[in-house]
Amino acid sequence: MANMTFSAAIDRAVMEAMAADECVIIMGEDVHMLRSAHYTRFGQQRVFPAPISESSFVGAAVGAAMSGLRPIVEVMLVDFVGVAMDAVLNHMAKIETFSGGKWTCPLVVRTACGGGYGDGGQHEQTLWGMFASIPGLTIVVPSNPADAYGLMKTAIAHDGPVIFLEHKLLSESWLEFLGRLGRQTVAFDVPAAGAQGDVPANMDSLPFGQAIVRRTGNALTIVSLGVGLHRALEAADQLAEHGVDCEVIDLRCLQPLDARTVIESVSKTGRLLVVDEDYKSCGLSGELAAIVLESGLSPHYARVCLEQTIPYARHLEAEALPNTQRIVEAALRLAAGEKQRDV
Amino acid sequence: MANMTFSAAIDRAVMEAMAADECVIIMGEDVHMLRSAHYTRFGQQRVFPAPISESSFVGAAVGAAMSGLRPIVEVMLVDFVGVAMDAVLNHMAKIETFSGGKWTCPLVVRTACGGGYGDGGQHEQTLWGMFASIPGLTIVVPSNPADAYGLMKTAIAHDGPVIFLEHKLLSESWLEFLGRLGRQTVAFDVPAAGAQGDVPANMDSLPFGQAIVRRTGNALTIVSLGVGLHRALEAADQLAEHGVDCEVIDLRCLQPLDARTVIESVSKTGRLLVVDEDYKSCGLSGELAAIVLESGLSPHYARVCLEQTIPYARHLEAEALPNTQRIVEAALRLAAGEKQRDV
Amino acid sequence: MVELELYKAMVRARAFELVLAEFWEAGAISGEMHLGTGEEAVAAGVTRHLRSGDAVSLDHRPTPVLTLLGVDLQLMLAEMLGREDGLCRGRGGHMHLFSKTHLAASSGIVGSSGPLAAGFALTAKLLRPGNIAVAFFGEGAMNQGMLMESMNLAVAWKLPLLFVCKDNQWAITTRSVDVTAGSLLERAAGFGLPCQEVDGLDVMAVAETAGDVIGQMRKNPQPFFLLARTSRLDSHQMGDPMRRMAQHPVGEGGKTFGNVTKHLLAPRGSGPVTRIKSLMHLLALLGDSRKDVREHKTDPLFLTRQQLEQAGQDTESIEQDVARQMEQLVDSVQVDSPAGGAHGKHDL
Amino acid sequence: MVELELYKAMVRARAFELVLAEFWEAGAISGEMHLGTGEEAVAAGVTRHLRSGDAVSLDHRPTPVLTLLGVDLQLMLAEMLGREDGLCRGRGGHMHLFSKTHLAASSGIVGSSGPLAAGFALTAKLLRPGNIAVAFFGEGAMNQGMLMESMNLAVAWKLPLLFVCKDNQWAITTRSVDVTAGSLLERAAGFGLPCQEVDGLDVMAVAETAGDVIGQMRKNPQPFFLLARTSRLDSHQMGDPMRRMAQHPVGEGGKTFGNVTKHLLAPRGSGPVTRIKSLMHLLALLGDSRKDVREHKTDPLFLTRQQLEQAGQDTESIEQDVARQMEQLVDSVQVDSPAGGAHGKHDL
Ligand SMILES: Cc1ncc(C[n+]2csc(CCOP(=O)(O)OP(=O)(O)O)c2C)c(N)n1
Ligand SMILES: Cc1ncc(C[n+]2csc(CCOP(=O)(O)OP(=O)(O)O)c2C)c(N)n1
Ligand SMILES: [Mg+2]
Ligand SMILES: [Mg+2]
Repeated sequence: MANMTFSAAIDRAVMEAMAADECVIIMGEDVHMLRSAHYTRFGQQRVFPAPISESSFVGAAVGAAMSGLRPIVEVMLVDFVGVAMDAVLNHMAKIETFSGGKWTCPLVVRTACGGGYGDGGQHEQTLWGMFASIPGLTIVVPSNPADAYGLMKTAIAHDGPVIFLEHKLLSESWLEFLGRLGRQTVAFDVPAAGAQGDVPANMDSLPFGQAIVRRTGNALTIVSLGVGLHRALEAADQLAEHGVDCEVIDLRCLQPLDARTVIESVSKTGRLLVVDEDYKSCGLSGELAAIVLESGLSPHYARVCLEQTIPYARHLEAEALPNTQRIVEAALRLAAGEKQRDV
Repeated sequence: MANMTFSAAIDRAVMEAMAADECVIIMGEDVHMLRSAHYTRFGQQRVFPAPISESSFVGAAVGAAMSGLRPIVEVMLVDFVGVAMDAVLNHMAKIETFSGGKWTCPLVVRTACGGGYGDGGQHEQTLWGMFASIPGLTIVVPSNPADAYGLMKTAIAHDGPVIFLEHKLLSESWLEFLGRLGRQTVAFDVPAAGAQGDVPANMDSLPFGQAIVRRTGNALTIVSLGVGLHRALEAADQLAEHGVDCEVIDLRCLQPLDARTVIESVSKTGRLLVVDEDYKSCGLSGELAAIVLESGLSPHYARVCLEQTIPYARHLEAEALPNTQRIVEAALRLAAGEKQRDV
Repeated sequence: MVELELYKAMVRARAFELVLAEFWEAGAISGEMHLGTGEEAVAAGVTRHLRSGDAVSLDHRPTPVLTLLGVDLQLMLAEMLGREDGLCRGRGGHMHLFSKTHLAASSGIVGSSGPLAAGFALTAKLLRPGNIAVAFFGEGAMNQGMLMESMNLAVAWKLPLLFVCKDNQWAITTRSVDVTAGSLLERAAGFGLPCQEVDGLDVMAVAETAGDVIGQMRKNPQPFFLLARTSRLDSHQMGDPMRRMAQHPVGEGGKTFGNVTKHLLAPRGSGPVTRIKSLMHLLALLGDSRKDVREHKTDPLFLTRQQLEQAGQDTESIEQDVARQMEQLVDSVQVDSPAGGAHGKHDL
Repeated sequence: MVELELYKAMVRARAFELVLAEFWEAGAISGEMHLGTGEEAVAAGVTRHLRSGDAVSLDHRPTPVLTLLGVDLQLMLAEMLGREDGLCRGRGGHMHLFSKTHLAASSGIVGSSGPLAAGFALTAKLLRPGNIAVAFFGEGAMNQGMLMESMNLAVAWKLPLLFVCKDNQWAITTRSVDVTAGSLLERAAGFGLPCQEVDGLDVMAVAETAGDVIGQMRKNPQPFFLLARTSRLDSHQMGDPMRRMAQHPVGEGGKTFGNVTKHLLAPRGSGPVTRIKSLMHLLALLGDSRKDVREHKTDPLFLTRQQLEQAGQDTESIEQDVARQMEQLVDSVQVDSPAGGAHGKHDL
């Protein structure tokens, strides 16, 4: 058992995978510094600092993966995947189908996402819903060090493309690099249990597609992931004081999505609240609505999502992102509605 | 009143807008040929054939729009927006917010989408759900010539960015250019009422965000758009024979989305079937589920969507895309469930 | 004897293209069909120097190179017929032919062969020293950012990547020179790429240059840019309007211009000079498009055959031999239903 | 007298950057802060020749140019404080400063100033002949596909677009030369762009070249590529590890290397030569990063002041004058709460 930060847990999973398999390589901008430990240990034959050319080096990662390497390709912020979307949408996601299942593409796109440190709307998006809409991709969004470690291990071992999203508010190194930058004068609402925690010594990989119930309750199911999960847990504590007993589910993966855990919980509580830091429209929050409806449930439903381009001003940003207050209010409204109509 | 093809209706709307306002320009690959009529009439000062450089010419359209022009920028197939996604995601959609509402970006991205002619998974996507997830964009998907004409007029006059999706199976010129190519030996399942139709002489623009009920019924609401709408109408005819009386709604826009029309219908029928040619996960079909649940309804729900990378083989393609048979089967299953549980 | 071998390779590649054309015309192959007719000399000249472990990335005209790499023709044809026993189980189709055995992949996204080959080359460098990767693409793709980026990447990372630009001067209906600034060689050289131009209609010239370059790359991993003039004998794609226009100038030409002339005189618009200029441009393009098809001098097969015949070589037996193979290939395939017809069973 | 005016412009730009640094340090400005210190000569030399109707697109260091274009400093500062009365009502922030009045836009996506300016230039050409557009970007951005594409586009479409590459040799922690192949001038020239290199620390040199070039562009719309060496006086961004390392080599250096040395000897990995090579590379980068900050000779302000003083000009009064203006600016702004504190009211 070791206690470590979220970013250290990911770095460790990568480190171990690189030590175990010389086909695992890292490529991306500034990786000699960002992953200086890996760079020192494995050198320039395994860690490739790239030019600011995402569309070609993400595309190159696809080719590298197809021909025998297992690249971890880093796109600093997920927002920048915009310039490399073709490699994601039209190549890595489709190789396996196009080749009739005969050729796979084992790579990990490691990228930082999320807001809450005042960097503005072009640098704080999450975009996981966009990726999850594309068949052929695995989408991972861990909420704590142990999950991050286990899911990164699985991602590197997986024979298909994985988008691994590292939330900046959980990732000490990214938050330090983009938000705090040595200042003592700024504060961020960092979920402590997500940013630092124990990683069991015997832990290896964690299977994809397994959501986990972080808190049990009977009145209402909150489904979330990443930082939103911690906001939801905080809200659940407050809601308990209001007599609303929440069950809180951490999805961990958007694709494959663990519908069963969600359905089981909602069939018990009759109420579903989705807390999603990604854009509201045509995303994860809707997908969960569809999944429960398809399963024959008809819960009371609400969602707390991002509904606009993230504004720069920190007070506006705090309102735009799903915050505890918005979650509590939405949950109270949901709880006030009559209990589930029928199942 | 004039009877014309879907593509001719769009071309006419563009032609009229260009004649009325010299700020309206066209840019894109091969537009001298694809829009040869516009090119002949307005010349090289208004119609700009572009290199195969989508990320720069779509980005240039943003700059052109911000500085006084009203560009219609053509990306041949929506699949190719992958290489220009940054301009869409991080620029055109965000300028208005970033500038505090002081600067707008009046442009139309005109792009062909959709499958059904055997061109494979990198050329037949629709991706409208992906665009609709991005705040700041208007997303238009017409299903017939009159709507296409009216919505294109509105799009060109609109002061923000509009993604205008032209389904290839409705668009005679694209289908001819990509699918038939002069052959008499291939057949496509073209919805006649969508590919050709009357455009009222006095018609001008058609407001965004107005869905329309194409067929009234009491047993089940089918919501669709584009080619899916026609498949749904065909299915509804068959379903009527089975005694299932369907209401069929044509969304026409994904953003803004006319929730009211959908909710009104579903509150009547208690059953919602979404027919969406876009990917199933985290897309429009889920969004509609969320919208009805949010409104307090709890309908029986199902969806017929694209669930995989589109396979090349025409018989596999036909199964992968929402087809009439799949719609009928899903509707029959829905109809067999008990009537709406409560409202 | 090398020449005859190369010629045979070209004849074989051409023959397969023509088989595809036939099936496509018959409606048994769906979608767009971009033939590689006119590129055979480049395909033959380069692939002759490739060996096991080398990787190639291809664009929307993948078949000549795949044919010459030795990918099973029957598997490819079955793939394009959309059959379960096809190369990619009918999932990929003409623009997405993949053979893992040959480390060969294709894509319909213009320019994407650059980044893909950069990845192939990286693997070669790290895991299979001495192997190389080749990216094939058209001159139109030279304007796609990801391809340019990959040129920089290949030089910066010293990748054994051969960029082969097949310059047929056209991108669909666009004369590439009209939208491409500077010269392609200077553009590539601007990335620090060693470059060479070669006559892509002359298979021996291609083979010689490619041999030299690839030999060097195997010893000392670094990229190279080869610019090869080719031709587009069957227009952009089977059955496209310019191809039809070239075949039936009057009928198709008239049809294409009905729309245009109507608007030549429409009120409101540009002045007459601009309009005439546009019209002349369109007419010139349609005229130009007929050249490649009509003139033997742009056909690499014709040129090579001429050279060989002048040298007293027997080319006829090669042609007959390949023709027979193709007949067998066609005979062995039964098409139950055209692509556009009923979507019934597709068995062998 | 032109020199003094230019110097004043530079002093003003620098002063505003330092005001921002102060507010940022105090926690009143959030997120990343990329100062433009070291770029003032380029900003001053180019903007001096711009006039109403010209448009500029900027990267993540937008403030010097905006300051010199005459954008209200108070509005900009208020914007960065996230206030409703800011330039963009607090929605944009430091990397997304927009002034429609000045036709000036910025973006945090590296390379995106190229396409945007191409659009600006197209409008200028069509609607405002004689006007031009300018794209500012760093040498790191030269590897971004969309920027390269826009160079081709600008030449092909004959756009009045001045590309200004501010070559400070760094992209975050990367020496750009390590990942950039060929020479930047040759790369630009490869697109058929007329090019010129200029000492970007010498404001008169920049102003002269820019004046000539822009004058020509107004008469005859076509693009131009200006390569200007600049420096990065405050590292990549305020407070980044390399900046801290430069300021406190021992403390920060030690911290940075704790992690690294631990893995220098870890079992399984590369051989010792490779490891030492990596370590040396990192050490060299950290060492290099201190140069710009410490050496006056890389500071355009210092250099210009020296030149002027040698010519007997009075630079002091300019400095004092600007300093007073900045004090007033700072005084006029009340910061109720730092960006990281309570999200309370933000009134003037
Ligand atoms: C990114 C992208 N943009 C546009 C297209 C449409 N397209 C297909 S082929 C082609 C022309 C390619 O020209 P070139 O690279 O010269 O190859 P050629 O067809 O001449 O062999 C275009 C524009 C595409 N497939 N991908
Ligand atoms: C597309 C994209 N990739 C990566 C980044 C992260 N990033 C921000 S600034 C920067 C370095 C830019 O270098 P350069 O263009 O030389 O400008 P400089 O910072 O040196 O002024 C990088 C990589 C980004 N903002 N956008
Ligand atoms: Mg070409
Ligand atoms: Mg730089």
